[in-house]
This record gives sequence, structure tokens and C-alpha cells, in this order.
Amino acid sequence: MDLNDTPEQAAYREQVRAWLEEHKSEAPVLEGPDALPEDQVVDAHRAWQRKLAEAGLAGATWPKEYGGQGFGPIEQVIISQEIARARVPGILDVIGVGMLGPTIIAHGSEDQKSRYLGPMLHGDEVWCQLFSEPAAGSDLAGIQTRAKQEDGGWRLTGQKVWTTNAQFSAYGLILARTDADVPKHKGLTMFVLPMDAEGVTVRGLRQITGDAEFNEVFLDDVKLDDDMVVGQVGNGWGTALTTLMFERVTIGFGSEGLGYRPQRFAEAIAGDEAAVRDGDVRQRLGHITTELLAVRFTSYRMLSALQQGQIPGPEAGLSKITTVNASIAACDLVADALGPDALREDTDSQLSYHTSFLPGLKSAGGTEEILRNTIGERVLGLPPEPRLDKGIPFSELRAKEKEAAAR
Amino acid sequence: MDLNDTPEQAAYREQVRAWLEEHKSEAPVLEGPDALPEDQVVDAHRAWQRKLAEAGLAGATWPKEYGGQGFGPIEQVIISQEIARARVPGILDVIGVGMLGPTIIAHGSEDQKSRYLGPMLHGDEVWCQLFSEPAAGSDLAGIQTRAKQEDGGWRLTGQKVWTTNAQFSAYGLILARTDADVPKHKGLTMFVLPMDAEGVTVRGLRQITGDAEFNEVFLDDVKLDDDMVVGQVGNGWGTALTTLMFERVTIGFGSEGLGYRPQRFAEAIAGDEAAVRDGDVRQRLGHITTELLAVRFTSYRMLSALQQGQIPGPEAGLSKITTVNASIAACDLVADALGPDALREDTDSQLSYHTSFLPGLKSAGGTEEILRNTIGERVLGLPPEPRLDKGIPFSELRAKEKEAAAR
Amino acid sequence: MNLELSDEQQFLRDAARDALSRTKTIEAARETLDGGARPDLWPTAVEAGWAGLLVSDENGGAGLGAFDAMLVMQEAGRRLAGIELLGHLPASALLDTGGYAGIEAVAAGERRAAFVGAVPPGDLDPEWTVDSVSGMSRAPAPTFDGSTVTGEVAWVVDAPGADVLVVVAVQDGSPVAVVVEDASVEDVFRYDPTRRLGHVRLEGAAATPLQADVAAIERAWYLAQALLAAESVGAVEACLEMAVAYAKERFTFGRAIGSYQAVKHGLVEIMRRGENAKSLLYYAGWAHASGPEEFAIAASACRSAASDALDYAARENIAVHGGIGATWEHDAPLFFRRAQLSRRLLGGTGASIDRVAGELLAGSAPGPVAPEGPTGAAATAVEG
Amino acid sequence: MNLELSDEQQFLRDAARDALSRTKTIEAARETLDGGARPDLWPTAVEAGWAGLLVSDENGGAGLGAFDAMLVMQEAGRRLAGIELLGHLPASALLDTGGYAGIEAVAAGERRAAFVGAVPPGDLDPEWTVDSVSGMSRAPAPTFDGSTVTGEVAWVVDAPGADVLVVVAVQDGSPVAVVVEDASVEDVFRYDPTRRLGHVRLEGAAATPLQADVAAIERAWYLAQALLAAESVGAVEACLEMAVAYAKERFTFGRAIGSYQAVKHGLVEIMRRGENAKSLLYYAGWAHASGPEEFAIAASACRSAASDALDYAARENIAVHGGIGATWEHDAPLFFRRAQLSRRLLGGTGASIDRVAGELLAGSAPGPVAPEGPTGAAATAVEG
Repeated sequence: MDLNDTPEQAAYREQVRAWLEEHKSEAPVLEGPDALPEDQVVDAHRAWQRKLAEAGLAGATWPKEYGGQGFGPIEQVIISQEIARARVPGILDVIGVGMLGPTIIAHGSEDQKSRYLGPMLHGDEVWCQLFSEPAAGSDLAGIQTRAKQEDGGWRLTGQKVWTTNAQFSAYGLILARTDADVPKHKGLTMFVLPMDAEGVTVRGLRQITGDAEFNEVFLDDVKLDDDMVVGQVGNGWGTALTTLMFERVTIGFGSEGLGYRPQRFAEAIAGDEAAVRDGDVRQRLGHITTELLAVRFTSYRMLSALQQGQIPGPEAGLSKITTVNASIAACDLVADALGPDALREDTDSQLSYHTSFLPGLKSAGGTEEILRNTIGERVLGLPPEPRLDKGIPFSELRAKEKEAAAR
Repeated sequence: MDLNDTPEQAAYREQVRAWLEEHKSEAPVLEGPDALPEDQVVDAHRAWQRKLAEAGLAGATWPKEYGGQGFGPIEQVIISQEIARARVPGILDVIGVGMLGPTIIAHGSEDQKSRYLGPMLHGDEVWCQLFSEPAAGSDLAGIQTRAKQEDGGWRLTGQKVWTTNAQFSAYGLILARTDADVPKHKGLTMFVLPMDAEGVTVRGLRQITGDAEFNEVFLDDVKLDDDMVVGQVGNGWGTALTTLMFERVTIGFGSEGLGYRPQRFAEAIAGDEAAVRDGDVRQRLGHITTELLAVRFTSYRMLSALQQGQIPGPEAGLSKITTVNASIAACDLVADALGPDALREDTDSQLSYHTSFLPGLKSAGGTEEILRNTIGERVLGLPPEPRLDKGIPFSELRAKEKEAAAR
Repeated sequence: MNLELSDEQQFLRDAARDALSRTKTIEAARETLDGGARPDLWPTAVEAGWAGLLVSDENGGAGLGAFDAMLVMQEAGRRLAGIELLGHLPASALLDTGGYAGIEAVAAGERRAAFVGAVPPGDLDPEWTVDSVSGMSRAPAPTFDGSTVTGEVAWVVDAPGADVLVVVAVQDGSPVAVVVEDASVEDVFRYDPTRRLGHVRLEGAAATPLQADVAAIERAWYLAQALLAAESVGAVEACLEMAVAYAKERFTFGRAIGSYQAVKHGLVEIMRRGENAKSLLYYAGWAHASGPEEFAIAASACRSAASDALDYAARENIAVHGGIGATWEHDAPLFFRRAQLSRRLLGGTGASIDRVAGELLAGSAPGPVAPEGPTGAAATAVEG
Repeated sequence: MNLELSDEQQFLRDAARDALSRTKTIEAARETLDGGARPDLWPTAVEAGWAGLLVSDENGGAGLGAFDAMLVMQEAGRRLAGIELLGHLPASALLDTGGYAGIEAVAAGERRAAFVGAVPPGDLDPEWTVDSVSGMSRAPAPTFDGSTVTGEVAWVVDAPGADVLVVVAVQDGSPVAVVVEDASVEDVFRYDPTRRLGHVRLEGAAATPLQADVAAIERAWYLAQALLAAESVGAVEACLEMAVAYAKERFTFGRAIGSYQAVKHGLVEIMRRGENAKSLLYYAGWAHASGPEEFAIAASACRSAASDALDYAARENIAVHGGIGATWEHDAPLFFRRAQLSRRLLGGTGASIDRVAGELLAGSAPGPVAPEGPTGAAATAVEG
């Protein structure tokens, strides 16, 4: 057991640190009082990603032939740690480089790889993930966006939701139903969607916070050529699973990835003598800290396993559950300690923002219930719930549901 | 809205109080340093029940023709309150008089009523409830005790469990399967079981506390005549529901009936200055007290509804959930405040006893999960879970389960 | 014993529901959050006669009880109606019994009052204190010198725009309730668009003392707690209805989500908490009318149960709705905002819970003699 | 970075599992509760070499680290083995570095040691304190006058029958670790038959000081916390196995109960808590070896997570089993008893949680620089 770098890792860390030291003055300021004007943020961030990519600090785990370094996860973590240490932003397109690029590497055609991966890595073309729909969240395979085949291509109609970055993306990876007459997991296909195609409309979706953290994307008879299919027609679910596996790795990093650190909450109350001396405040803070520290070391365990070539299982979702719930408890604690003043929305503290934002995060990336189901069944080997949708053609299933809801 | 007695109720209360004042010296001492020797407790308690019955203070809600007073629930509560106030025991056979007698009144033959109700009310014959089995707890209708018909009677074989008072009961009301070839709720029949019948064995069942609070009852080819059937053959489930409805009323009285009062826990820690000043201890005590006070007023609401002739719904189970969980939290709090000393088993404080006893109580009278299911479906109108056992003959069901478990 | 609502109470409740349904209060809350004007519901309250609810007949009021006022608050809570009764009602009760000359205008709602209360001493803290602008450290109650009052009270509910402030202050160590008609109130907005809050700053403001003993002043504080509780209970019921309806119509994996135990049990938990809080409203209502020595613990228990229930209900409502429940256009976030701010008002929920513990530890025996159930014993509940 | 167990660690763990499986420890616990004799497992510990686990090579020990000791404790916890290592190991570490003459006999297990520790000062309490016989009010640590030690320490784990006590006392305001070989120890039994507890009473008992600075004395205290945590993690794993197995074989309404969400999610919650605690064992092990300034927060977090996880697991295990899980013949109650008593030992779990908060508020930055995940940003986790 060793948390320290091997000599090779230490050397690599030194190299990354040196590059960042030299270039950090070129990094854009995205937050705080010196932040760039909002309308310059995306372009500045994009330019910074290009520099990181040129230095080999973006997509380090991608194979060399597609512009990566062919590194393992530890080196990627070293990059992330050093970026955090230098207090500069990471890349702009974490969804593309972290999840969608790897999906194209695994399932895309050679033409797709050579066309899309380079611009993605360099931030020239940002990507978004178009999976979720209003009626397909927890039950992701219940996708209703239809793709009808026609000569040499497809026509897509439907609606996607919870799409991060759609407002400035060049492309999206979209999951659509190409066959409604087979059971629901079987009739799906994955496509590349140019976001500027005719019939694509992006609309910001305001959250409880008042900000549009996500988008809705509407598709009205959007034409796609055959060469936009990723993987095989009808195998969209299998392709999506690859994306979700990479998402899982990210989720496994829980509070670390989400930036909810215990100090942040402690600092908020440390100035109030009565709070610091209150037994209830201290117990709650101690509990929250314990949970968030545990997530940190769970992520090290996962990283260690990744490094040994193991694929993380669904238990990675536990870190997301822990992080979200502990962070919710922390916001609650701070508001109890500071009173209504903790809920002011016109400051930099972001506590009020997180108070509003976190309840929605409970449902993102799989609700807690779905995660617990999956872990119970796949990891603990518990029997599944009876499934009423198994083997039933999708079109029939919808009709049944409508009927049941009407009762 | 009025919590006070009407003039009639006040007059009745006065009358009960006067009787108790006059006779309380005759009441047995069942607990504490002056308690009777253990082997005299049951007989003394039985004699006391007889006196209460003769004074009209047992089974007051029973119809007059069966020895009751034909009163409503408020008068019964007045009796219970005055008994508590006088610090004397109530009746011995609360299960018989409270639940099984009313079941016989509702479903029994005239012969059964005239034979059994009188001695039950007077404590001459104590009764026990023989429903639960090792494999039929939450899923009570899954009963496996078989009753095979033969000339003029039945032969019963099987095992019952969690039977309170079986060790000194004269009779039991027993639910058995008379037909395994119909779906499980349909093949059941209720019988009167003389506890001294040949083939009946009672064995104390020790709990986590070390005491045998319950019994197991084994039935080995026990012969019962036809006149022991209560209600109709095959309608045992319907008969059992009557018993369970009366049980629900009792459960609805939650902490009151169970005797978990907030003062009791407060007293345990009030002497420790550090505990009294600790913010965490105070928050926890405040929460627990709030929950237990709520149960008290929920019981008043139920009583008020009962008095208007309404039958309590499954939501009465919420009081049991609240009481048990709040009491568990209270024991936990006291042990946190007092340290290991709270767990000594050789004192009168009973805190250690309750610490051990309460986890088992979670499952008694319906697990929390079953109660929440029922309330969700019957009160909130939520759709039921898919049922895999519906309409399937009992014998087939068992075979299926065995097969599934073996997988 | 009879806990059924009387015919008059049912009428009062139904009339409140009807009157409040005429304004789109929830939609208005969302618009206010987006910068729109706050709807003025005070005329509705005046028309319905709620301003004088707790004022005696002879002073032009309806002479009703705390429980009746709670019924109205419950309806207001159900619709997130930003009506100024939470501040007005406790103030009006003190003005009524305190010999205030302008009481009839207050009862008629021509003059709106607000209660600038203080937390009574507890088993550990001998002082009267008020909420400070930030932090758990509490501020001393304002001081009264016989003619003027000085001090600062933060987060006073319904203070902005009130014509009359009833301020709890301390004179020579004893509490007094004084009337201030010309105070400096800083209008502050925090998180919940339905709530009017003010920081009241008094620097030698002219003040007239009311006839009110310590018990009456304490009683007003706990009345405010009970009214806030009632308002929260109404909001819990609204959340439960919303979540149950969605759980019946939303399908995943071929089943309505309400058929899954995780969802079902969560909804039952909203109900459990809501019903507990509701039972405690009866306790507070009874204690206000007939058991004054228990009103402190009853109102505090009621407030803490209701605040916690609403916090739970608002969060669960969002969770049951999934992602959509956290969007701007949905009603669930408005209830969430209400829950979060309400928890921190009037001393904060934690202080109410602490008060319950303090009262219990100090030996106030809560509750009248309790029934032990028709069959009177524990064992029945444990029979399988 | 590599958190995999080394081959030696895997061997140590497997050997422990094997050695402990030779005694029916769980059955023995039940019999002890019923008045039977407590099995003596010390010979097993001696034979396996655990007595000298933390003693350096040159003093006849194995010279292993805290994490290795935790692996052994985890196996002991899994089987409720009442082995006296929790008292012995921290004591042996102090004796090893403190220049104790009889260290080789201690390393060989010929003489069993017990640690009579004290809670180090925190951000609010400047004193060294020990557990008192009853209540939250803490007692001062014993005092040392240069040759004798006086004071009373309650609920000392493994003290009865120990040959050597290592007592943390205070001399002129500074902590010292002293060796006492002739102490009065009252054997006390509380609730968990597998645990040997003693009230240690020292009235001018002859004592020899060890060479141990404040850091070493604090370190011994937190080592005890980490070992208790490891033991609890093992018990959590046992509860989880037991409950999962039953959930697969018990049927209600035609389905295995493990297929119901309420049961399934509860079992996953045991796992979540157990895995969190297990991750913190790594933290404590790492901090003991390489991050001494974080050992206090790491061990305290680890102990609190593990104690809470075991409490939850033991209760859930009973609940999943239904009525049968609360009967005398079942193993579940024995784990429950273990959980309840363990929570209250060595200062109590609440004190550990408080210490985590105190360390954080005092500004000890926990944890090495943390990875932000391979893709390094929050947004990915929120993508539907």
C-alpha cells in the first residue's frame, strides 16, 4: 500500500508542474472578481484547452494514434492534481474528451476517428451527450426520439434534455430509436449529430438556481447521412454503455471531481464562536467530513484498481451518493449555523447556489434509487425486481403504460 | 376541538376512580422491589382481572349480552387512564379480551360465544393468538400449518411462533391451511385450539434480551372437532382480518400503549451536567420528544374518529413506526450520554433491556416495510408492486419458491 | 374528547381556501423571483376578516382562538401565499389585551401590525435574545428606557411596510412589549420570494408600553412558532399531493414509479411527518386554550416537527420528480425555497428543538394524562 | 500510488482468518453470555506472532505497521473473537519505543500488556481526560509524581488479567506514559460477552516512565481508535454477508425479500458505510506511516465511520431477518451487542466525530492533494 509516486510518476509530475509554471499566466480567469466577461469565457477556455492538448495534457489516456499519450489513469490524475495545484482551469470539453471521444475510439469507424477526434481534443469542436429525454431518465432505454431510415440516411425527430454544453457544441452523440417493434434495449442506434443541422433547436433549461445549467435540444425531422451512425444500427445500447462506463469512472471520483471539500464548509462557520462551540454543529460537521474524506480514499482505491487494469463496477456510484448527500447536509448545516444570511444569492459564497443546485444533482447521472438497485443486484448478487417490460416490443409497452396511467 | 371530558364522561370517570380507590389495595404488585415472586404473578394477575371484570372494568366495549358494557372507545380510554393513574395493573389477558374475544363475537357460533367469552373476560381462561409462523410473518397468508379433514373433525400439524402468553393459555385462536390447492388467501380456516390438547407443545423462545418474551408452539397431529371451526371453513383469512383490525387499534396508540414516554429518557440523562449542556444531546432529545408527543396527539385524533364510528385505517401503523424508531433513538442517546454504564443488565433501569428488545419490536405487528407498503397503497392510493403470488395455488407457489432459492 | 373540527372551523378553512384560490400565488412567487412585483394579498386578508381573527369582539375582532388562526395559516401555506399574517397575528393579540388605543384599526386591517419578538429565557440561557444578522451567536433584545427603545432585530417577518411594530424589549431585566410606530426597517430579500423580511433598527425610537406580563409576552412568541408550524403543515400537504400525483403517472421500466418501494416509502414518510406535525397543531391549539403551562413545549414541538416535515417533503418532492423537479418552471423548487428559509426564521428550527429538550429537562410534564389504548397494554402490539 | 495489499499482507490476513476459524468464537460468545467461560484466545495470538506485530525486529517483534495490525483486527472483528489485541497493541508500541526492559517478553506474548490511554487535548478542551464510570462528564487523566501514579480510568479495554499496564498520566501539565505492573483492576462486564473491560484504580501505584514524547502518546491513542475501527469493519462485513444470504433465501409474497427495494437498498447502505469505513482504514494506515500530522483526523474519521457503520449493519441485519433475527439462538444479536458496546468505548464515537470537526476547524488540512478524476471536472457527473 503506497499513496506516493513511483520515481517515474514523480518525474512526470515534475515535468507537468514545470510546464504549468511556465504557462499558467496564459490561462484564462473564469471565476471570481477578475473573471473574464461572460461572453468571452468559452472562447478563452477553448484556447486554453488547445494549449493543454498541444502540451499533451488533454486526453492523456487516449491512444497516441489519436493524439493522446497512451497513459494510464495515474498520469491523468497527476495532470489533474497539478492543474488544481497551479490554480488554473482544466480543459473545456470534459464530456467530449472524457466520455464521448473514448466512445468513438471504441465504436467509431476509422473515418469518424480521423475526422472528429483531433478537433475534439484541441477544443476546436466541443461535443455534447444527447442521451436523456423527458421520459427516459432513470429508465434510459425508454428513449422515444425516433430515427426513420430513408435513402442513404435517417430522419430524426424528438427531444433531448439535461444536455450540458449544447449551446456551444459543434457535435453531439445522440441515441435514437430506429426500431420500435423490438424490446426497448434492442431498437436503439447511436449517431453523430452536427448541432448546426437543420431542425436542431437548443433551448437553455433554467434550474432551481435560476441559471440555465442544462439545455433542452429539440429535433424536428433532422436529416443525417448513413456515415453518422456510430457502431452498428440496433446496437446503440451497447455503444451507450461504453459512454456510461467512462461516466462511472468520473462519478467514482465523487466529491473530488465535484469540488465539495470539507474545508469549504468548515471555513463558512469557523468565524462564528457560538457555532464552533455547539455540540450539534460539531457532530454534523464531523460526520460530513468523515463522509467526504471516505470518498477521497475510495477514489484512490478505485484508481489503484484501474491502474491494475480492472474496470470499475457499479459500486463507483456509491461515491456519488455519498458526495451528494454529504454536501446537501453540509449546506444545511451552514444555513443552520449562519441563519437566513447563508441563503443570500448576491455574493460569491455560492452556498445558496449549492443549496439550490444539489437537490437536482441527486437525480443526475442515475438517481440514488437506480444506483442502489444496480449495486444491490450486480455487486451483492441480490435478485432483481420483477420486470414488466422484458421482451415486450417498445411500441406495445408505451401503449400499456398509457393505459395503466389512465386507470 | 376539545380534549376534555363531557359531563357524562366526567361522571363515569369519577365512578371508575372511586372503585379503583376503594379496591387498589387488592391489586397485585407485578414489578419493582416489592413485586410478587415470579411463580405467583400470573395467578394474582388473573384474580385481579376477575375483580375488574366483575366491576365492569374489563371488556367495557364488548356488548352487554357477553358480559361487556356496550361502551364506546372513550369510556375504555377513561378506564385505562384511571388504572394508570391509580398505579395498578390492567387486565392480564389483553390479547384475548382486546382482540380474540371481539373476533369470536364477530365470527363465532352462539355455542362458542356462550362457552368461551365469559371465562375469557374473567381471566379464568387466558387466550393466545396463533397466527405467525417461521415462514409466515410479513406474508401472513403464507401459513403452512395444515389441517386435514377427517370424520367429524380435523388433524393439525405445524409450527407457530411469536406466541405471547402461550405458556399459561387455556385456548388459542389458530389459523391453519385447510386447502393447499387454491391461492394462498383462500385455503385458510380459523380454529379454537385447547392448549392442553394432545400433540400441542409450547416452548419458550428466548430473545436477544435473554428473556423468553414469546413462545413457539408445535402441533403434532392435533385432533380438533368440527365445532372448533370459527367462522367458515376456507374463510380463515376474513376472520383473521377482524383480529388484525382490533390489533391495529391497539397499535395506533403507539408510544402510549407501549409505555415509552419522553420523560423516562430525559430523567436518565438529567443528572449529567455535561450531557444536559451538550447541543447534540439536546437536539436529539428534542427530536425524540417531538416524535413521541406527536404520537400521543395522533392517538387522540384516532380516538376521536373511533368515537364518531370511523374504523381506523392502516395509517394507524405510522404510530408504531414512530414509536419504535423514536424509542430506539432514545436508548441510543442515553447510552451515548452515559457510556457503557447505560448497558448494564443488572439494574432496574431497563435501559439495556429496551436497547436489546426494541430492534426485535421493529418486526413485530408488521415490519416497517409492510406497514409503509400498505399505507402507501391503501391511503395514498399508490399502485401496488407486481405480485408474483396472485391466483397461484399455494402448493405450486411453494415449489416455485424453493426452485428460485436454489438458483 | 373531540378533535373533530367544528362547523365554524370547517367554514373558516373552506373560506380561506376559496379566498386564496383567487390569486395565482405560486405563479406569482416564481415571477417575483424573476424580478416581478410581489402580489399584495393583504386586501384578501382584510376582506376575509383575518386581520382581527385574534382580536376580541369588543375591540372589533372575531375573538377566535389560536387553533382557528392555524387553520387559516395552513391554507396560506398550502398555496405559498405571501400574506402578512405571521407577523400581524401575534402582534394583534398583544395589542388587543395590552390596551392599545388603535386596536380597532388593527382588527379591521386598516393598520397592519408586525411582531418583533424575542426568544424567552431557557433552562441554560437566562437572557431574552433576538436573531442577529448572521451566525448562531444571538443578540440581546432591545432595551426600553420608559419612553424610547434601542436595539437591532434581524430577519423580522412581515416588518417591511407594517404600520405598527410590537417590539419585545427589556427594561430593568424584565421583558416589556412596546408599540413603535416609526421605526427604521431595512427590507431584505432572502431566497424565498413569498416572504417579506426586515432588519429592524431602533435607535431611541419613541415607544409606548403595552399592558402585558411575562406570560403574555412569552405566549406571543410561541404563538408565532405555532402559526409558522401551521403554515408549514399546509405546504407539506401540497408537496405530498404533488408528489403522489406524479408517482402515479410517471412510468419507468414498465411500472408507475409509485409502485417502487423506494418511492412509495418516501411518500409515506412525508405523510408520517406531516401527520405528526398536524397532531402537534392540535396539541398547540389545545395548550394555547386550556394548558398554558404546556404551550411552550407544545408550540416548540409543533414548529420543529413542521419545519422538519417541510424540509423533508420539499426535498422528496424534487427527488420523486427527478430532474424536472429541479427546473425553474416547476413548482417544487418554490416549496423548497419556502422550506429552507422558513427553517431559519423566528429563532431557527434548531432553537425550537432545543427548547423542547430544555422544557422537558426542566421538568415541565408534557401532555394531559394519556390514554393507554382501549386494551391498555403493550403486549398486544407485539403479537405477530 | 498503489493501494493493493502486498503479498505479505495477503498472507497475514489469510493466516489470521485461518487461525481464528479454529475456535468457534461466535458460539462461545453466546455461551459466555449464558454464564459459560470465556474462551482464552491469547495463545492463538501468541502462536500467530500478533503480540509482537508492532514491536521492532531488534526487540523481538515483527516490526510491521499499523495497517498490518488493522488487517488482523479486521479478521478478529469478523468472527467476534475476544482477543486482547486492542489493549495490547498500542501498549506494545509505546513499550517498544519507550525503552521498556521487558519488551521481548511482551513481543513474544509471554507478558500481555494493556493500554490505559487518555484523550488528547482538543480545540476546545485543553486537558488530557479519561472515561468516567458514568456520564458524559469526563475525568482528568491520572497524575504522575515521578515515581507513583494516582487516578481512576474506567472501561479500560483488555485491562483485566494484563501483566503490564501502560498508563497515560499527567506530570506538571505534560503527558507521560508510565508502566504499572501492579494495579488494581476491577473486572466489569457490560453487554458484550466478547469484551474484557476493567476499571483501573491507581492509588500511588509504583510506576516507571517510558521515553515517549507528546506525539508518541497521542499517536498511541489514535492507534487504538484505528484498531477498534478495523475490528468494527470486519464485523460489518460479517453482518453484510449474513443479511445478504438471508435476503436471497427468504421469500414473501412469492419473491425473495432481497428483490424488494427496501431490503435491497438497506443492504447497499451497509455496503456503502462499510466501504467508506474501509477506505478510511487506508487513510489511517497511510497517515500512521507517512502523514503523522493527519493521523488524528484520519483515525478519528475512521473510528467514527466504522462505529456508525457497525451500528447500522447490526440493526439492519436484525431487521432483514425479521423476528428470528432478534432471538437468542441467532448470531445477529451478538453482533448487535458488539456494536452497542464498542460505540461507547475508548472515549465514545461521539468524541471521535467531534475530534474530526475540531481538527478541521483548527485548520489541519486533511489529505494529500486529491485527484480530481481522470477527466478533472464536475460537469461530467451531472450529464444525464
